[in-house]
Amino acid sequence: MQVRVLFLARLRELTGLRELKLDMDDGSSSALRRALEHRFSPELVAALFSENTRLACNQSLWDGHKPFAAGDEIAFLPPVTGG
Amino acid sequence: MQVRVLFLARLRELTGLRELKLDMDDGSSSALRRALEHRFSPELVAALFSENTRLACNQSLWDGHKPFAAGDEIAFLPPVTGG
Amino acid sequence: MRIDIRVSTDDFDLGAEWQAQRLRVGGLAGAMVAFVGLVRDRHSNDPVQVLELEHYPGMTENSIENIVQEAAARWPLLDVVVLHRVGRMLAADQIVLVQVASAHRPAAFSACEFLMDYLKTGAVFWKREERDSGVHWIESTNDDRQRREGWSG
Amino acid sequence: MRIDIRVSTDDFDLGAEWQAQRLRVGGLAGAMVAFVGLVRDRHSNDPVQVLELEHYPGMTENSIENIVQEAAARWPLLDVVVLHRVGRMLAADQIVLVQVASAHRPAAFSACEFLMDYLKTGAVFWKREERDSGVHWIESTNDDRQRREGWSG
Repeated sequence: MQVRVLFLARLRELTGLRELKLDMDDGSSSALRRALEHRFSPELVAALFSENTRLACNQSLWDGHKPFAAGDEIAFLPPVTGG
Repeated sequence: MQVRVLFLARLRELTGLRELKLDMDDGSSSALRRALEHRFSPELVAALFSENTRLACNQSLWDGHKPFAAGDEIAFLPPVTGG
Repeated sequence: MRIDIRVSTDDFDLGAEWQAQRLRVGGLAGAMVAFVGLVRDRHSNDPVQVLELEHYPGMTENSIENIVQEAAARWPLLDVVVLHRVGRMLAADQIVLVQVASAHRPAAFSACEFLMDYLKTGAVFWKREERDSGVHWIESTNDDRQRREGWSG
Repeated sequence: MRIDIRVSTDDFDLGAEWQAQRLRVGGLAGAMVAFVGLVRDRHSNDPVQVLELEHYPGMTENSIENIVQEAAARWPLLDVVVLHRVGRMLAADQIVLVQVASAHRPAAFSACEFLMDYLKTGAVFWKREERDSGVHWIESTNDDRQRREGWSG
């Protein structure tokens, strides 16, 4: 299955990419991580999955459990601040 | 000694007067009250000296002790609210 | 700190006041807060036709100055504007503007709210409402006084 | 209740927003509060040249909508406007406007402050400052998070 992965703000700078199409074995977060490990260094993947990062799926915060589906828009969000 | 006495807001309506020149025997608040009793009914004087009323002397809140002096501007202030 | 206090029968233009304060504070301010009090068209369910605001010229301005100085002693403020109208007003008219600029948001919010709580209870104004039910002099409410007491201690 | 949320690279005109909200609420509102956040020319003592604000279109607007709905559930509000800029800004530029109208002053103040505390910690934006000392991504501060937690419970 293929998903779109977005990197926002500092994570965009870190990966050098705004967006990426990614093939995953299945809809699990471990499959997402494996797919990213094919593409990026272990340090960069660790940064993407650091405890500060939140994931969004189709523009809602991802709950950490719901399986991803083909065509999903998965976004890596560093800590936010507005105002 | 003569002072100017001002009645503000509801107290102006009550007395029917905005301002009044008043002769006092001395600078005490009891002399002020006596002078007003010559002019107004006991009910009205009681209303002027009710616990809700504050007195100002020369546009500062009167502390309840400082003697009044000739030429002072004494104001009777009903409860305030701004904003 | 710059303080501007005006008591007037004239209406005010918030956009102009805001722009002027913004120019004065330049890049020092991270936060500006404005409060405007307006004449409501009812008091509980009693329709209001006219609000008449009375003051004691001289003493009123001094009472506001004291309130602003107290705020300035509590928070690091850059610029404070207090405009208070007097005279005859109708529903939806503007009564008061408190506008505060500070480097940071918490000071700007707290000072603006503090100023309003003190204006409600400590500034020398009197309000007279002409309502369907008759003419009423307004006093600060218990809630106003409790809010004011919340700032002490 | 009317809610207006806009995220834009364009600057906003507080005077016009205020006037429009005032006309919408008419004689129902006794209180209007506006907060504007501005780009400060320094971060501590480190001069700031540029603030760049980034968002995630769609998700950002939804995150603000959720915050406003939470405020509306807590206080009786008549009208809420949240304008948030994105893109490149310079010192003294306006970043955000939160403008709240309510029948009464406590609700208007509380809701406006609540909205700002939540925007600081929960809205989907990222800030990047170009300073004398280099480029810095900004996170919400401990103080911001504590202020937000102060609203719960």
